[in-house]
Amino acid sequence: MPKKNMVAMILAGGQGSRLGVLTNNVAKPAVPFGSRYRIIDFPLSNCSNSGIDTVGVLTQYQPLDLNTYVGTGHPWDLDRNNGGAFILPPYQKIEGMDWYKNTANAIYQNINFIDNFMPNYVLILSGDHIYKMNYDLMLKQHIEEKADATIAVLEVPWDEAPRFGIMNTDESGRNIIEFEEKPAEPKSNLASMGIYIFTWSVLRKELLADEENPDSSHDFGKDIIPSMLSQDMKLSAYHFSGYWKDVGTIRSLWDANMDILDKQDEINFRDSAWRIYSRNPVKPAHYISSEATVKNSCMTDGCVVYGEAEHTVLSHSCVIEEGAIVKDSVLMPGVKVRKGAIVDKAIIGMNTIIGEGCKIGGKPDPQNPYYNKKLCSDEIVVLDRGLIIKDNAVIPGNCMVEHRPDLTEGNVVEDVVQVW
Amino acid sequence: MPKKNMVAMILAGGQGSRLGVLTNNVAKPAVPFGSRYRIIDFPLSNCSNSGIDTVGVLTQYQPLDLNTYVGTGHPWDLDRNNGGAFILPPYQKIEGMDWYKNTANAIYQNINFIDNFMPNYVLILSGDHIYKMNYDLMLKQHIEEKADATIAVLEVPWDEAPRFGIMNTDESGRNIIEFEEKPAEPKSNLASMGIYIFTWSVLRKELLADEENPDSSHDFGKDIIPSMLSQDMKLSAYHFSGYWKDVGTIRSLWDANMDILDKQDEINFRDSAWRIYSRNPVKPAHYISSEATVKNSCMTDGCVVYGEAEHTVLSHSCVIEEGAIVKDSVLMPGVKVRKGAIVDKAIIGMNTIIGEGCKIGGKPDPQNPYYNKKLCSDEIVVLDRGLIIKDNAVIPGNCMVEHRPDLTEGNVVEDVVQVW
Amino acid sequence: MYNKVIGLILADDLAINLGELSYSRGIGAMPFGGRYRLIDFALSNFVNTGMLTIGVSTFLKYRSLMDHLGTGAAWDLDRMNQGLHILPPNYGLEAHSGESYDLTGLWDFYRDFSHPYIIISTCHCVFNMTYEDFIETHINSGADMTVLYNEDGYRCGSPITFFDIDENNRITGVYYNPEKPKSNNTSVGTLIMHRELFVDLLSNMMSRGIQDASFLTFLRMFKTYDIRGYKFEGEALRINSIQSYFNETMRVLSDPVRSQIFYGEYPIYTKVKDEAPTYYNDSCVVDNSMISDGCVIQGTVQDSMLFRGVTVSGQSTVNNSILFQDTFVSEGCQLENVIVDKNSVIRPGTKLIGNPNYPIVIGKGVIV
Amino acid sequence: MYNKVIGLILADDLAINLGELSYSRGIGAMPFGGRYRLIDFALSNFVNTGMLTIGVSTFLKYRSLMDHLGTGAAWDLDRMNQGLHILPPNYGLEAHSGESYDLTGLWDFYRDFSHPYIIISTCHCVFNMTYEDFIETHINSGADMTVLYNEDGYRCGSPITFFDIDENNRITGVYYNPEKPKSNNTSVGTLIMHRELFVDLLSNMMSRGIQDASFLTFLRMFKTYDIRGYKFEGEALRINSIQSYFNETMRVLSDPVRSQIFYGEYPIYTKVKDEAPTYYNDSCVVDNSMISDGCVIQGTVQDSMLFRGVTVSGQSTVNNSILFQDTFVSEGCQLENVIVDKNSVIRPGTKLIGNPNYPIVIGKGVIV
Repeated sequence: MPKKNMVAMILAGGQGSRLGVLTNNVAKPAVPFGSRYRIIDFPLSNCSNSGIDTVGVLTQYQPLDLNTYVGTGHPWDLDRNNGGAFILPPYQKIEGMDWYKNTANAIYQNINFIDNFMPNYVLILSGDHIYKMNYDLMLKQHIEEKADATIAVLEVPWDEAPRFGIMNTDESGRNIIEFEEKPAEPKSNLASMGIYIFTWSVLRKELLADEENPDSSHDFGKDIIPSMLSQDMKLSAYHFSGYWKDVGTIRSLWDANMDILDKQDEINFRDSAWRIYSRNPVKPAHYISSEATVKNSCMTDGCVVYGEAEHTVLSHSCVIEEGAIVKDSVLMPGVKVRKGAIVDKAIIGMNTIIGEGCKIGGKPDPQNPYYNKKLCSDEIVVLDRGLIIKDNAVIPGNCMVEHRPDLTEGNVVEDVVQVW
Repeated sequence: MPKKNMVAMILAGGQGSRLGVLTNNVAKPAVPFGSRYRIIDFPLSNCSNSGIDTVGVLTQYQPLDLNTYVGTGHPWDLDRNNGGAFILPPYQKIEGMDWYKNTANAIYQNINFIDNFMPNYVLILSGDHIYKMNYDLMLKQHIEEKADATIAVLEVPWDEAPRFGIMNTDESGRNIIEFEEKPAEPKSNLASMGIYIFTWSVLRKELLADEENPDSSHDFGKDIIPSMLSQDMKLSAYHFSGYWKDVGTIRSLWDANMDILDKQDEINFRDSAWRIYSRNPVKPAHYISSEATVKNSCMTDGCVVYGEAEHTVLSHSCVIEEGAIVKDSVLMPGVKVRKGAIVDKAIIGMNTIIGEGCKIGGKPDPQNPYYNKKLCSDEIVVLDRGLIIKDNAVIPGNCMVEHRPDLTEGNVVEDVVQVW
Repeated sequence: MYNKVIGLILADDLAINLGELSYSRGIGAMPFGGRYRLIDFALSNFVNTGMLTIGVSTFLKYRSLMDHLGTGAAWDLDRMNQGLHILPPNYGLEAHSGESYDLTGLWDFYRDFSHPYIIISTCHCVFNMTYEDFIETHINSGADMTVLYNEDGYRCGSPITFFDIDENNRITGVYYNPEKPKSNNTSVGTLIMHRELFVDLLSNMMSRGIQDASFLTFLRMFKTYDIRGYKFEGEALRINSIQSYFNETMRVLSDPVRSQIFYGEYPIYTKVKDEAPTYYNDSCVVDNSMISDGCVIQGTVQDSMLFRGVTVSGQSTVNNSILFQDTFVSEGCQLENVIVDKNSVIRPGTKLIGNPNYPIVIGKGVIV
Repeated sequence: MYNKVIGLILADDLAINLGELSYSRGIGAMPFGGRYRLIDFALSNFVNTGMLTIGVSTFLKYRSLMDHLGTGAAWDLDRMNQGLHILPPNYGLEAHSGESYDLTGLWDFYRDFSHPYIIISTCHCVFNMTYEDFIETHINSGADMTVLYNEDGYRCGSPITFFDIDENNRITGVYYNPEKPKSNNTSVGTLIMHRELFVDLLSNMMSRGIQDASFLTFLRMFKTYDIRGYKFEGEALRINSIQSYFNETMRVLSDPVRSQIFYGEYPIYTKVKDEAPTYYNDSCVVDNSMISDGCVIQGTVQDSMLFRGVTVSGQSTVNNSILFQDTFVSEGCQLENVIVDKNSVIRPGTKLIGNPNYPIVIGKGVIV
């Protein structure tokens, strides 16, 4: 294998439990997003556009969809003879076997993989952020600053800072002197974006030491970065100022989808200099009938609209039948909304069918068997993939619906269909 | 995903411990074989030639080489849009996580994968056999016989039968009535080749039942087949008569390599109607100098021979320097034999360098620190990959050499080099 | 079918003139239906029948076709032994002008396969079907060739081929652009015969110095060979002039034609390109239109077909029109009965109103 | 280099005549060195320099070249935006004969990229180098063009181009096949210039009705433009006749030429084919030969180059010869100073003895 200057490792993560039923059967990075994409399209496209051609995707949770989706990386131009996209599951070694215990441990278990490319630098990414970033510029700063690690940071509103990992810098704003995880009283509003460049020789040593440390939780933010700070290593802050969103919760996933309608100029999928690539099936151009109304919405191939779509994101092959109204919602691929149904502020999983006359959304009802305050907020309804919802069913806001054969009263699911 | 008539599942297995150092860093199916191939080329090429275009490769031990080697399956024409080659590691599900416990359990954990293709039949293969077989003919018999399972069997010499899983049939020779694992007094000499076709609906039920059975070891031979027999299901024997070799031991791996020199007509790599495909790097044509002698040997691109090769299999990029003699040996890719060294009956791992004047092989010496009677027999020497053997080192027969920093006296390894 | 029937697509046709639209492309590479090229339909019908070895014969401006087809991966035809083969004319041979299919090249390619049958398909008929029953019928009939036809004759413009068919489905007459057609039976541009017969026919033509062969050449052999007709019952769109290109596009917008062509049991494959999703703003109005990915719709679009990346700005109206890839319609325009080739820009306030029987054609990359 | 320098390979050359060997292929598709085609060397030099956008201009019998290059995956050039582009002549244009590089097509292709430099390479010189220093030197010199040369002039046959070079490395004279060359400096068929200059030169030629351009066309501009020479110090094999093809193959068998060409710092890429390993039996004798995969050696092979799948049966001797893919040498043959094109069969007991200065050439698929 030829030497690479920088190798990227995407932490595609374990179960994204805060997305509830949406990650029952798929890893979070494989969740559909923004009409034509999946979440992992963003880091993969960023890598490709930044000239990084060797990308490891670390995954151990429900990897089938993700594996199939990433494949050899062809859609992102990552099917290279020397390098390319690699799916890296945990595996048995001669010394035994181990699941990935945490972010740093996952990289630790793949030291051999990285060593094969003899890189100078390693880029660590998350698989659940929506943003466009040129990692090559970040690397330039890393080299210029002769840093041991460079961490991408974003200015967040001061009142939101306590929700993030905060980087405190010296007066230059470039040198990180302290890291605080979700500080109650933040000293800075520079949030870590979970994007790291490490000089590989430095990180390699840190990972070996961290693995030996019985008190470590083997996390980049909680263990590796503080350890490097304590050794007075040079940690540089790379300031990023574009659109960035963590889509780890139902609310933030809904927000980010709506942003592609409301903040088009910020996300800008039409920038031919920084395209977001994706793998999509061949479907006919979408069709909008004479009776249909489409406002402030986006859709892609294979959709057919006879009803009304307003402020809604439709993925491929969605159908809205006559008289149906879909508002403020996200339809994942293949969703069908039957005649006269009303869908208001919902995220609907792949291939789910909403029966005729259904009423989805609206004022929450804590008595509803599907009511789920823990994961759903702001009246957002979430439906699992592959459900057939009974005609005229009513599902109020803040419900999360999955197939529950135990329910007799209030069960709105007629049947389930196979999805791939 | 479109429906497939038959899906193949290759059990690429756990650690092939009987191959010792040869599988320290790679899964057994990824071990180089026969100059241009890796073991897994045989089941993959058989699938491709039999018209099977959907193949799952189940692996949990050191999968990196294997993953990289199989990739999307392009060399075997298995990079299909609907179907193709899939690497299937164990993974976390919402109910928890589990390593593959045994052959049947590995298939059990991938029931969803198989269901996606809605196959009528499933073909179960091992990743460690050298043979050429048309699975389509086997399927035809399975369908004609209306069998629940069809098992490929091979007539072995009666005195070897106690080493195999033996299928006892009725007088027609086609219906299996009993299975005996390594019987001391075999009633038949029909050995199971570890190749099964199951009607998927039948196997699916059996796997679910087997998983519930706390006494089961979740093995096809030990549990699934006996269970099906006990239920009076129809198990058909498919008689195979070509070349077939299990390469699970050092001795059998050496034998099979020598067979490609001595039994060329039986293995026949030149049959254009049944090609064995492989993934190979681009190297120049090999070169044989004026001083060289090459007898009853085979080699491939990138080799350079100044010395002597007799009854030897050279993989790509091997070098035999002036005055060196290599006999009855298997050189894996990139092996270099320096000036004046003598190599007699050895299997040498990738990129290992034999120093000048070394003497490898010959009469065993049980006092030698590398002497390994458990795995090595018949005076075969095995060297790990990536070793640099000291000049003039002597390594007698039945030794297995790996990097052992603990050895002071008798240590023949000067250094190790990175291999990929 | 994969080892039983081999395919041949005739990607060009000098008889079909699409004016400005065919300046830079042959008929096979002609965009159609928002995101396809005409060849996609012929190719997908083959692939959906399970045929894996397909030759594409070309002679006209085939670079855009080569770019489109690539290795055939989009059709799952990037195979080791089988797969897609582009057969450009062999200009090295002095005998060949490059103005027609290269018979030597075809003969060379097809003689070495072992498939017993060959289906030859042109590109100018758009339909969605699989050929199992067609093949079966041909084999059972014992005929030398079988040709696909339907009864759309009277509604189609020229160039067009009519047949007389007797009660045994045998072709008894072939008429090319007849003034007064005697029947309504017209070819759908697809026929099947023994591969060996095809190779023999080519060899025979070459030996007589004939360098020019078209689909019609084979049909005209009806006196020597037993050629049967097989009636195709579905919708077929015949593209043989700008007017028919326009009419058939309008017809495919509405059901049942739209569903039959695009949403049949099997998909029509084409090369997928990366585009953003199409965005509809608050004030847009869209009626009975097919719209591809990457568009931005701020104005009014009615009864129209929009290809990838088209922008229709505010206060603009697009009616009964076909806009190719990356057309930019500025603000305050009015387009009616217009076909705009790709990369063109319609300047603010432009009014272009054609007649449905004489649509206006705007060339590639033009600024109007 | 990937966004700094774009590549152009001129895959054909009407001036080079390899007789029977070039009957079915242009110079770029000519097999060389056991498993390569000549174009592999030009292409690999580009790829090893890190260039990712490469056009291959062709006009002669390019089907075998297209088959060989495919999507460019073997060279890792199957890229989305960059990658390998085959540029066959645009026969749709009346102006173009198909007998030379299509200037309109080249102009059309190269004007839209943003790479500041272009390297133009022919295919008939075999060498293994990367162009970093060549590019650097060109940029620093401020010259309009820089051309690669070495001092092999006196030992090379024609067609050949000689230069006069002054003390500033500037080209002051260009001579094509001169009777009495005044210097030993000869072109290695590779030059660099600004991409914009290249596009301007093409545009200028086209406007003057010139449809024909070759590598030499640019060198001959040395009076108008500042053209410098860059001396290549390594081994370069010049293939411009059957004799030189034979001689250079013999030369590449031995070190140091073999190591420099095939075992340089970077590999020469080519399309990999599936073959069995080569088998040597008990009685074979092999001396100073390069042998590819899939061969069976039972006889004697000396000072020879064997391509893939060659069989040399027992009691046969092959000396100083080049056997192309799948040559079958039966028992008891004697071959000396022979070039056998692919798929040929040498019948038992055949004796073919050429002269090292006039090797015998056996055509493709012949049974002797």
